[in-house]
Amino acid sequence: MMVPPVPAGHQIPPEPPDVAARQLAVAARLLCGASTFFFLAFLFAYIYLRSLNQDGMWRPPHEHPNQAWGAVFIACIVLSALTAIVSGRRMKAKSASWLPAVIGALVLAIVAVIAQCIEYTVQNFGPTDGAYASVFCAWSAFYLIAILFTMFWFETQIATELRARRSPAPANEGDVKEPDRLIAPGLDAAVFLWTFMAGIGIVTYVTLYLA
Amino acid sequence: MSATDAQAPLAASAAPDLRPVWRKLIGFNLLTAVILGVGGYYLGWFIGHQISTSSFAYEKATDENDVALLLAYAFGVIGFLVGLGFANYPVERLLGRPASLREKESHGISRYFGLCTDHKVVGVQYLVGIGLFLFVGAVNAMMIRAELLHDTPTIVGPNQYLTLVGVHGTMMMGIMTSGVLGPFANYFVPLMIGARRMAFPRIEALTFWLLMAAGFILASTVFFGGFPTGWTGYEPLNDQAVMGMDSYIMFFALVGISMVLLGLNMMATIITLRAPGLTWSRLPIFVWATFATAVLMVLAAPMLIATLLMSALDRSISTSFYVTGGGGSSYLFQNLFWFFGHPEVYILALPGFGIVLELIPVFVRKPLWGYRLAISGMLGVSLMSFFVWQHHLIVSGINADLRPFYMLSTEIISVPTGFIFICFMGTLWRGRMSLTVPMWFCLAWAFNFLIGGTSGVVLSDDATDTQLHGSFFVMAHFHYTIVGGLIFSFFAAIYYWVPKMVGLQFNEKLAKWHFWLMFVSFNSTFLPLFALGIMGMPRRVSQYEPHLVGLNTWVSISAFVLGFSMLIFLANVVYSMIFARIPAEANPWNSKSLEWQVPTPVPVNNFEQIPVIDADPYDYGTPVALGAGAAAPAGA
Amino acid sequence: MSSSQAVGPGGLGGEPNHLRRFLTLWIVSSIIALPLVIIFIGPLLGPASGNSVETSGEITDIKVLVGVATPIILLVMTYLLYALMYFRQEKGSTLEGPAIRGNAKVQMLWIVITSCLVLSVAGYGTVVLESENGDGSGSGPNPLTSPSGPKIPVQVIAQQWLFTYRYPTYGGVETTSLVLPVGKEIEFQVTSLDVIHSFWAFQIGVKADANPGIDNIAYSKPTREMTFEVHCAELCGIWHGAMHNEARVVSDAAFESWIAKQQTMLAPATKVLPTYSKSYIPEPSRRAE
Amino acid sequence: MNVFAKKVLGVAIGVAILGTAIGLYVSVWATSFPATVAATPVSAAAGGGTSLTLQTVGAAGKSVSPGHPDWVSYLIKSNGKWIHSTIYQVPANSIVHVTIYQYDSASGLRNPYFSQVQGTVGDDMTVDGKTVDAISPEAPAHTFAIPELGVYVPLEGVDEKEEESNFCEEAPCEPKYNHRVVTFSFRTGKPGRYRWQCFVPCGAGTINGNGGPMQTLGYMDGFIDVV
Repeated sequence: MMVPPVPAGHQIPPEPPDVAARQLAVAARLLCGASTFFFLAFLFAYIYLRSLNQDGMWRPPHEHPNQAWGAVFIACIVLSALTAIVSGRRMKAKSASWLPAVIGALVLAIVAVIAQCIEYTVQNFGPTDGAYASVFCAWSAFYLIAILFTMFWFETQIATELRARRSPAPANEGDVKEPDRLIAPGLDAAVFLWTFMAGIGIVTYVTLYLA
Repeated sequence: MSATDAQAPLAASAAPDLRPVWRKLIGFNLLTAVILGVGGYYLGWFIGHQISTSSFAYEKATDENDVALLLAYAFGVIGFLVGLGFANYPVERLLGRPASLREKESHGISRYFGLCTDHKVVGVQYLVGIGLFLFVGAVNAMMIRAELLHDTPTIVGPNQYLTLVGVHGTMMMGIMTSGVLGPFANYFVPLMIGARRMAFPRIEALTFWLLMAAGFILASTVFFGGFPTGWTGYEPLNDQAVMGMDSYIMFFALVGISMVLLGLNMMATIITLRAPGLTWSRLPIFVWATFATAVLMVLAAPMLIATLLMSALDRSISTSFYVTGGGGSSYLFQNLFWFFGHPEVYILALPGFGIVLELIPVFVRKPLWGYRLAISGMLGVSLMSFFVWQHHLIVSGINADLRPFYMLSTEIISVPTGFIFICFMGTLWRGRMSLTVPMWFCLAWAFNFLIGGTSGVVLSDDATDTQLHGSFFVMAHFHYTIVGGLIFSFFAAIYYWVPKMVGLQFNEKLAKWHFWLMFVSFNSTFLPLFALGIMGMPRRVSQYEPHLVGLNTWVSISAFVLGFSMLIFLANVVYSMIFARIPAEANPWNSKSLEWQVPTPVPVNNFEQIPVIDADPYDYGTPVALGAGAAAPAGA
Repeated sequence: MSSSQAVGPGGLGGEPNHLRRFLTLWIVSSIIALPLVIIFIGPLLGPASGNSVETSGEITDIKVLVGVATPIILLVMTYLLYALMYFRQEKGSTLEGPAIRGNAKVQMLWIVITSCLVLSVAGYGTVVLESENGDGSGSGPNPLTSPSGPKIPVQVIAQQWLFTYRYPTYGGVETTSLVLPVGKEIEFQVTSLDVIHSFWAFQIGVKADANPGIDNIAYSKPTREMTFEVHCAELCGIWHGAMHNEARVVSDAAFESWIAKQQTMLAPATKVLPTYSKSYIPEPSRRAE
Repeated sequence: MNVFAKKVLGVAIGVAILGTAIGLYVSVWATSFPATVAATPVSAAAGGGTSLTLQTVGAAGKSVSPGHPDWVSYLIKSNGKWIHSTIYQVPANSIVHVTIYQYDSASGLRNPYFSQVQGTVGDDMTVDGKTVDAISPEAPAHTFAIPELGVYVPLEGVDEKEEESNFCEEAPCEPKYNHRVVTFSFRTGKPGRYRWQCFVPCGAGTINGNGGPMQTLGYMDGFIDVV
């Protein structure tokens, strides 16, 4: 049996409406898996080098990260994740108030990044001062990059909404028309990813600052 | 990430481009990409020098500026991707433009040289690109064997020899991770599951161009003194090495990113885009193999990226993850690397299983024997492969008490692998085997992988491995599994599927010559290596005991014949695809799998209507064809 | 398309009983091949088994494994041959095969047999490994088991690109050539001054990685006098291939006189050596100034 | 020009490009060694055999090694001029007299074992005329070692305090600079290619001082070709 070719200009029947949403959901979950294993490498390095403490070079006694800025960092992360979840709920409830919530989440996350960067400048050690210093700087730095990536996803949702409110999207063929249909899947997936990343953030904080 | 309602026709409706040539060259295309890539490279180089000359004292003494080179590579890759137009969509989304699946698609040949979101174009791009880098790897192998004709460094210098070994190993291990998923899964998985596209077409294109950038970065290592560590990049030697080492790190990191994205895209596609009626229990076995591989890619590759980033930091800004004097540990690298490294070898092996089991039912005119067993075998392998990594460290002195556990898990992983064999044999049972070229390659796969697998069981036993670890025996073992397992099935796939991809037939006589020459010379190359290992020849040496010269000479000559057989294949490609150009039928093998039911060349949108699947693709022995049920409007 | 004969249940339709024929073929070939392999291939699998207790263990082990592997390899090989001979499409015809989708009994049998095989092999390997005290492999700073009785410690110091050997019980003298007394239990303490190396004394069945700052212990008991080459088995830089030296196993008397000679000859060097310890991290331990 | 000719031309060009690429790769990069320098014969009156005259410098300099001006290096004197090579050819079963002008400052040994002279004729050497059989493990700037021939000779570094005053910054160094002269002889055995190397961690800026010049032919590693 042959599947006949598509005649030029033939109107292709639409995909099932939920496909895109499910793809984003799957992608978000797979990204969680990948980032888990990425940071697992640093967690392993931390635990292994700490247990080994090669000729006492694991962590010279004077090395302490700045607890105050660390607290700011993790607080912003957790708050941001919570507001993100709220925004996701609002979106599901078709309430327009999801937008301020997600903007709040974005701002809080950026503040967290800034706080950590300030912490780098005030901490009393640099990346070359032994194993702990190396793990601390590398792990937290890559975590900041992960935050920025996730925030990019949030930003696209916000920007799309704002633009859609200013002027309805030009109806190109193949574009998504209604803003909520356009945003909901993306926001849902982004919220899931960010909640998970915040979880990793808590592990990061506990390991690097408290343990 | 992109979301859409409708499937706009990609290239089909685009009118032929009538602009003058110079005008076509302006815009986001390969030329711009190369220019921006080179520009980015020198920008990074400049910035690196500004930073490091002030901060890092040691770089004056070594004349080796790792910071600059790493930045140069990073900026170069970014410039390259921007030039290809990968930045446009993210920026548009950043500005709130609506999501869309469509990229500016051009007509004809030019779309093969740029960012194209048609999974069939990407498949062909992958096939050519990977072929190119396989060729580079093979040339290195030839030079290695040429040097090993002598028992002292004679033809190539000791550093160059190590670099040859490293580039060969790294190129093969890195590029071939996508060797099957790149060309064949990208092209045929959507066709097999009755989809019109991959889940994330831009990411699909991105994986390919990342891989290309990576390949050229690795090749560029020769300009920076090469690297001495082989494909494993063990610390602290890694940290000692000259700038060429950064090429290795950058290459493998980029390949890692490409792997994660490729696997993510594959899984998302297989999970969300299956045609109505195509239940998990009707999925073609090749799709299952792709899925199992994708799982490994998404979970294992991030570990590699992190590991190499730590290496890069050690080398550039003097952190001490792996430097003993600074509180680091060389064991750490071995653990992290092999936690990726062992799944990696199954990333290479699993697609081979899938291809072979997918092909033989067609050629024996029988259903796949033990479909569920085969699936559990593949998933079993990919799960188990996370629990065996320390068998690479058995004489390293770490966790000696855990060795029995890793011995056990390593032995056990051969059970799910055995499933594949029983399915292979069961499918042949009382079949009607027609010995086409792809079928010959499948049979050769069984022969080779059997030897590779059993030698693996021998290696997994620690008492034996005490002698064989790090010897030529190990090398023979993994060449039997990877060349004999992956490359042979890769060629089976080429002879089986390429007629569908390009719509042209291969010359059968040349193909048969290629097969027999390759099969014989492959075995006469690698069987003696088992003996060499048992006689005590360590890996990666260009200087060995004189009494081994004879056997090495034999191996080298066979290796050259093996290389010649590859030239026959290239000749076949040139002859069939450029000169003869005999059109291939839509379904030359009379297969019942869905990808063969669409016309050749495959229409841009694959299916006019998404077919409704009412059987698995293996009901041979009965005249019922797949998808014969009335095609329902998609989405119903 | 398909013929009634082809799709019929197994063994019918005038086809011979493939199963019986194939099994006989396999069993007969295994019975012939197995002893040949053990007798002729077996001895070639590694160094002469009389060299040391460890090599003997390894040789028996690898013989057992090859013995187990032979029938399995033959099973698939003979099957492939058989299939090539009898399960063929006649020229020009396009017959369909029988639509057999699997056989629960066969699958279960295969799973059970392979599982039992690998489990027993793993069990056997574990027994060999632990009963032979690691069987010559590097077993870390404090091995699970160690041979009873007196041991002669020999510290193997790997550096780029040379092994030096230190005899702590003989005034900590360090030499570039490895000489061992025959019939004595040797405790190799393998460590490295820079990158990872691997101490491979092939003929006496010892391999142990040399890691910076780590003491990696391997035991061996040479059982006959001989001369052999020691190699580095872990890629360690430009002279990895050249990193090998001669080693000798000699009689007790010869060993004692040799070591005495070394002590006098190398007195100046021994005088300035660091005091013997499990591992050394000499300067520069990180980047050289 | 018909289609077939075009195809042939295209293929030919492709093959040509690939061929040249591989050719350059093999000839320019892979098979490049430093020049092999034969030892100078010594008259029977002066003891017979052959002689090698080497110098070790703290920085090879732009003129000698443009790629790595700051790397330490060996140089060899061949009919009057200094050559940047470490592949030396000596006759088999003969005696080789080595004279090394050592211009570099001390780094000290990682393994003090190599502070004793071994494998030379009389198991000793002369430093600035004095005969010694061992030096302090902190003293060496480099060693000249041929492990396969059992030859290990530590080369004492120049004094730090004199260093400021008149230290040879760039090869080739003239005797007017502060240096030490080390002489010794060793016997060659059967023909073959034997590697020689330095055991002092003189690869400044690299881990354990064993990178860079310590792992590059032409600087601190080489071959003794016994023919």
